Amino acid sequence: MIAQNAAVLVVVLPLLSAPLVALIRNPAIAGAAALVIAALDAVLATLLLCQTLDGTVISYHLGNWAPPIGIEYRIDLLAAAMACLLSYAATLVALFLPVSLQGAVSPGDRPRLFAAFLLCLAGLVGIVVTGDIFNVFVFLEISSLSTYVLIAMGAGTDRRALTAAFDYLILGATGATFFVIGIAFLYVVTGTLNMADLGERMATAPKRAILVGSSFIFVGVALKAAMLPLHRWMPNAYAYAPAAIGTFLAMTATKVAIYMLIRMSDFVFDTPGEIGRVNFAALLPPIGLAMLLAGSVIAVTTKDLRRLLAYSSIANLGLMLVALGLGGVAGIAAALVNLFNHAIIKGGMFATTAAVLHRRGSTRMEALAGLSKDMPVAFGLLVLGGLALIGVPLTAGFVSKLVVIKLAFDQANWLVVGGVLLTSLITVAYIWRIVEAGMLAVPEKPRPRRDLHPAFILPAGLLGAATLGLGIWSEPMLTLASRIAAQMIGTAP
Amino acid sequence: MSDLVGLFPYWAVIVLMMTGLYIVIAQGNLVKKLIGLGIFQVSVFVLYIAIGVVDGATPPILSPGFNSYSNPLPSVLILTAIVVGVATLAVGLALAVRIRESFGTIEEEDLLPLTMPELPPDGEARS
Amino acid sequence: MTEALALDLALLPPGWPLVLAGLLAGLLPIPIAARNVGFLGLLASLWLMFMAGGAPVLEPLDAALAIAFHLVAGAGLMFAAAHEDRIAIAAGLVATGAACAALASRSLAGLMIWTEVIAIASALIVMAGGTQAAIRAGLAYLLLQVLAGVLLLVGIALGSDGTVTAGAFVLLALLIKAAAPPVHGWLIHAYAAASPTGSIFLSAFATKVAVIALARLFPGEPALIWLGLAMAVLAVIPTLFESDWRRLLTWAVVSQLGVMIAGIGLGTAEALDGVRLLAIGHVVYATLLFVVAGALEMRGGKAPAGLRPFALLAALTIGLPGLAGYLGKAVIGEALIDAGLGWADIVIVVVGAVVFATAGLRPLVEKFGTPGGERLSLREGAAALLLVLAGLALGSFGGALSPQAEAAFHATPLIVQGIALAAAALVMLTPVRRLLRQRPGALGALAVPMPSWVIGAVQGFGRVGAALDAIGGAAAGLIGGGGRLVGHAAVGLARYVSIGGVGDGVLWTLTVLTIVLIVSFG
Amino acid sequence: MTTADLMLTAILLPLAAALLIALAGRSPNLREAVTLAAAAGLAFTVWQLIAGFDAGTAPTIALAQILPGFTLMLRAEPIGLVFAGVAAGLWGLNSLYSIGYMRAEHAPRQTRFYACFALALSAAMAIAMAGNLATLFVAYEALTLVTYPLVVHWQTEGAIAGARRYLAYLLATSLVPFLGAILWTWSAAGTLDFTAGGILDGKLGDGALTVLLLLFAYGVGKAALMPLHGWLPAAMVAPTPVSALLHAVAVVKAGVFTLLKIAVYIFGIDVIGRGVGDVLIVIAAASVIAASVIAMTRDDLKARLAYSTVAQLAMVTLAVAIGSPLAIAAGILQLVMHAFGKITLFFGAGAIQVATHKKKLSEIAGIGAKLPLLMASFLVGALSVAGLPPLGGMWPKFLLLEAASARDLYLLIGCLGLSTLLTLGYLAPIFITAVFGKPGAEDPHALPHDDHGHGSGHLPLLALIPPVVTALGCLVLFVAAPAILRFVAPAIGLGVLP
Repeated sequence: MIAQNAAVLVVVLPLLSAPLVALIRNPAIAGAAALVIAALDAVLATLLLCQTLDGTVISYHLGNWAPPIGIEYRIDLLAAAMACLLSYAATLVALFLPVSLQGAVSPGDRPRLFAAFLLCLAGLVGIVVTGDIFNVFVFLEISSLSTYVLIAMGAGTDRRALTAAFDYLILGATGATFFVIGIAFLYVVTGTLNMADLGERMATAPKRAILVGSSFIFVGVALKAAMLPLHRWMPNAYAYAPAAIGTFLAMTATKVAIYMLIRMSDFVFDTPGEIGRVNFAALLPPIGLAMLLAGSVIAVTTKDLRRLLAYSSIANLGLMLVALGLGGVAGIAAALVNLFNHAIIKGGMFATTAAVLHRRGSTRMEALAGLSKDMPVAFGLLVLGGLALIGVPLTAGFVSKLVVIKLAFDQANWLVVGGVLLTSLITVAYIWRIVEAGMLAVPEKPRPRRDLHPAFILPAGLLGAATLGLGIWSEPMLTLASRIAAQMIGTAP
Repeated sequence: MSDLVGLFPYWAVIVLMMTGLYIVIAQGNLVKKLIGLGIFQVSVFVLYIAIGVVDGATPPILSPGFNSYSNPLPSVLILTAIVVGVATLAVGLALAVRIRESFGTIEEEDLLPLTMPELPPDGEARS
Repeated sequence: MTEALALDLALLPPGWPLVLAGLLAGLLPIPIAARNVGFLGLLASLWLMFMAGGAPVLEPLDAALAIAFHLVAGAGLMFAAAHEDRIAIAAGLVATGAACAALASRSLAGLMIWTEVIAIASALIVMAGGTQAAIRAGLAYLLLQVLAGVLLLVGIALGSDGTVTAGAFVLLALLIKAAAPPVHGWLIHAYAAASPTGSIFLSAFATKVAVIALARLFPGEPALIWLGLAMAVLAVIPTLFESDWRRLLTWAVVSQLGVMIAGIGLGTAEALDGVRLLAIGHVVYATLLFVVAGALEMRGGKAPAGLRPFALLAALTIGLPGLAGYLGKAVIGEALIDAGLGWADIVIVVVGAVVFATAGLRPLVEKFGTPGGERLSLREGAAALLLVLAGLALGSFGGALSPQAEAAFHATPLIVQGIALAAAALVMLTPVRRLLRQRPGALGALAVPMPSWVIGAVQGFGRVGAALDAIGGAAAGLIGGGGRLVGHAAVGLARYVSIGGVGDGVLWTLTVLTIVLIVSFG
Repeated sequence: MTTADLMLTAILLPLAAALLIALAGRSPNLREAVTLAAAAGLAFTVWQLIAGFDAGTAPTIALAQILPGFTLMLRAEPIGLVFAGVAAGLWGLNSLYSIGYMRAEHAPRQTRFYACFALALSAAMAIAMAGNLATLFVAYEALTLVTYPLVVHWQTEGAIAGARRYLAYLLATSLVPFLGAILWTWSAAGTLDFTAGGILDGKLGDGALTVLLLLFAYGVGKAALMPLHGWLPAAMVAPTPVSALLHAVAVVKAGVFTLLKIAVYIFGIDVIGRGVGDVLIVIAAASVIAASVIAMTRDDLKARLAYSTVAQLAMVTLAVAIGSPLAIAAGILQLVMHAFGKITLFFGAGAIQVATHKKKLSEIAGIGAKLPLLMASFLVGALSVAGLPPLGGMWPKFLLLEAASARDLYLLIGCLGLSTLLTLGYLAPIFITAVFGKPGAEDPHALPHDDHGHGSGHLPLLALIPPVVTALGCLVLFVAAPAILRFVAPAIGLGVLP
């Protein structure tokens, strides 16, 4: 029974359990409950992945209303993979969330934080799972609202979390509203909200309305994906949120937006030059390269490690958009490889940063002095993640960079080749700031050797191992991505 | 002229949307920004309702003797959108209160220098 | 070439015990042991070369020259007294061994390798002089010799695919090594700057190997006759005015080399044998003169009692028939006459006489005025005696070495030589010699190229390097500055887009919307 | 042990040693013993590989597949084995020297030093035995990263700045031009495997091939071709044993070795020979002369040796660019000879610094008298680097001359001759000032009575033996050069030499 209803349970479980967790008085129990629920969710997601691995698409009709009237949960390989990513990330973060909150959030507020955390997870998984475009908007709002609350909870260590949350709220709400306007236009000319159905009807629908609708949707999603001019909210959100939440956001928030771009790419934005669709090939590579450059350049000048990682995430998002812009099965596959690899690499680095913050109370560059002596494992993981971001061979980063450049070479797109290679130099610059701050700077007073808190070891270690493992044996990741891409393009409705 | 009258709701949407966005962009006070945001979201509600209207049809409540009803779906969607709008407003106002407590002001010009990224972190640390 | 070289290396060259001895002598800190090791090396090398049976590696004349090298090395070892001569002894032994190996090598490549070893060892001997001038002369010597080595290398490389220019390169290289003008200056400065012991070693093999190589490779080049004669005459003039005995002797060495080159230029069998005989003779009497001059110089010009007879014998060995110097020159003279170049023979005889007068007689008369130097040590006496006996042996038994030698004992050459020697004696032993005013370093300007030129040329490149470095630095600064500028601009732009009020964010959203619409509509 | 096992042990042995060294951090003697044992083991393994090598049965070991077509693969071939032999052979000596040097200088963090050294050797072995350009690139990057802690060893302000430049140059050149060139080759030729005769012939036009060759020449930053040579002088901030590693044992050797392999197995020698390499000939020749000339202006001994290395490496690039089997043979020999010659010079410079704490040419007048054996080996090293006959260094220069004359490049012959003189111009003064110079000409208190008071002219034996051994190596190599030629000839199209 569980197996058939896994599609809806994966959303309902965290959604319903969130209020219950909020009611628990004792923060420790609430933390444990959050971990259990996240873990269960991960199991459900894995179940879904197994069912869809062989290409079958699960279609779950909410309330037995048949599509296109009723809301349909369509789970293909992409949805299942994303659900796994989200729930695994949540589980890993839940492992060290309680420990990481000590000294940052007052015990009384913690149960509510765990509830918001579960709500956010439910919203994100909902976006990934649903097949109805308005339903995407609803889940988008659920996850966004809970994210604003989570970020605001960072006020314990840095009061700027409040303004960061407020800015994100204004921009997020505007973006969501743009998204809804877009849906309105599409609904008016096609009469349906089911994404699969929408794809078929758009071919025959009047072009201009479709184009305006697509543009509105693109801007809405672009804001959520922190595309260049609209990325203003992201660095503050990642840097001032509680460290564990920052880790969760880094692994999931913008990734879901990229998922939305991919999901709607076959009906809202399509092959270049076709009237009525947003011209991906013309838009995304330039924006992507600009993000690569801007993100890397500012990362070199930031004073705080978490802001540095945030801007580095902008750069990596740019790489995904470039891949998406190159288009075709290979383009989407490359984007997906980048998406999953970057989630793992950046997740590992943020988790390690959380551990450092837990021990040292600050993640400013000066505070990292002497890290290689008293927290060698943490320093090692940071360096490993850094090397992956640079794209040094035998790390996952190398694979993701290589896939994009090879694709650009095959399409003889020299702008992308040159851009990606040159910006990886700037990456070297800001990664080596971390190494020099950690290894070479001399601390005022030598600290006793107290490495990562045990709670952090499993998540950070696991992600670090994945960074290395996927770098050496990248075959599973590549086949998954190419199979998803083939399913996307091949069976587009 | 007649279609101008017919398009009246859409003009209203555009006017509301622009005023809402203008308030968000131009106003420095955080609460006023939230109000602007509310107006912007209301414009979307009007847009959806306007789409659903069928000339000469009765509101979509089943009642004998009427056979043409205007489209119920946009109205239903907007119910959800209204709930979302209210929730966003609530969270926004709560944040505004907390910012007022922490920073002592909710004017953006005063807040900007206090929240520059270069400043060292100083939180309301609670054990 | 690699095959010939491989063959050469297959069997150990004759001089290897000497080279080994030299290396050991150089590295052992105690001077006494260095000399004994040297003697051991000498004996072993001689025994190996002649007594160990097996086909003699060298033909008779070359063997004689090898023996002469060994004698000189022996004299050098005996003469060397003080501790700081250790480098000179070691390098001298290595150079002597290398010279014998060079004589034995069949391939041009083998010759090149061993001449380079001689060059390096000789440079070390010169620098062992210790004075700043010695170092500069040594470095200039090394640079010129290496230049010659490189030209030789190029010649061999070109030669391997048979182009005609290969021969020119090889000839040029050997002429540089044989101190032919206009590149003879290095020899003057090097021998003058070296320590007395060093000069003994240097006088033997440095140029002789080059001359023998020329004789083997380029017999009968007409241009060499003129070059040789010019070199002989040009080099003998400064000897008239030079007062410092050692510099005078170096000029004499260069003029005798000229005679040999002239002989090679003639190219007939008689001339070539004459060249080899003169080479052997010159090795002996030049070294004898350097020993006597060295002994005098060691005592600050105050002549010890026992030195004057050796000085007399040294002077006689230069030209007296029956002693070392006369035989080779006479044979070359006869060869020239047979080839119809009678006047050239006269030139050679006159040059010989002038050398006899200036290098032998005049110092004998003028330099031994102030007695009182501490007694001639047994070792110095033995060294001089060894060389005198060698000269005597060569003079009398020279005929056995080559059939051509008996030409020297015909009536005409003997008479002509007698008259020339008498005239020279007449000039030098009477006050007429005072007409030729002497001063140290006379006509020094002729000793071109000066060490400062050679080193200056190489250091000139250093200045080019400094300029290049400056340009490189400036370019790097420029690029760096430009890079920083672009960096700051990029950061400024990126911060402008990223930091600011939320209103700007919404404004940006609208701008993006318009851009997307335009691009999609376009 | 089959060839495959030998190859794997060659790579894994130093790796295991690094681990053991890290663990044995507490007791220095045990740690040093591990290094020396590993060095001996590696030398023995590589020797067995060379002795037992037979082109026909050379196995290929597939390790991992990063991307379809971009796989990690090992394959032994003559040029690789020569490089492996040099690196393995000199590691032992370098370790001996390091022990002497680091203890005399009371250096901190020696465990990290020896561990990174071992890792560097493992990376060098992997480069030597790479079966395709992908594996070579991976090992090449590993070598860069592993040598960074060595260069930044003293962790002073100067060391950090120098190491930063070192890393910036090497990562910048390898991440942009080198990776770009590899991917371009992969995309054009479809494969990255090293195959005799090259894989690019006919795949790209001659113009594109010339650009690709330049991309490779500048991409392989470790070959230090001017003007991207800045990292070599900057790396002089490292302790001398590291400079010896950089210059002679592994790093720059890996650079020029990569160029040789690319020339022989990716482009194909005759493809370069038909004019693709001409631009590179001009650049390399100019680089030889310019680097030698700048070397003369440097007062600091190690900086002077650094520029000398830039010049000598440019000769290998020259050999690659001439593109004839003879030239490639010259390149391989230069790789070997320069390793032995230059490591002797660095050992000498380091020993002078240990004994007299002097680094500048102007300061070392007259110290030679107390260190005769060291000075003799320094002289031998200098003459070998200059390429004078009694020493191994003569062979590569001579073969280069022969290759140049075969292609009638007379200007090049002039350059090579001039470079020999220039090399003497900047190396001879060091020997002459040290041995014949008058001490006390500048600083009144003559021979260095340095402040630590542990005596002047005192040189630990461990720091004296290696230079002497490598100097003898130069002499032996003079005779052994034809043997190396015979070993490498079949692989580079020279047929079987007698």
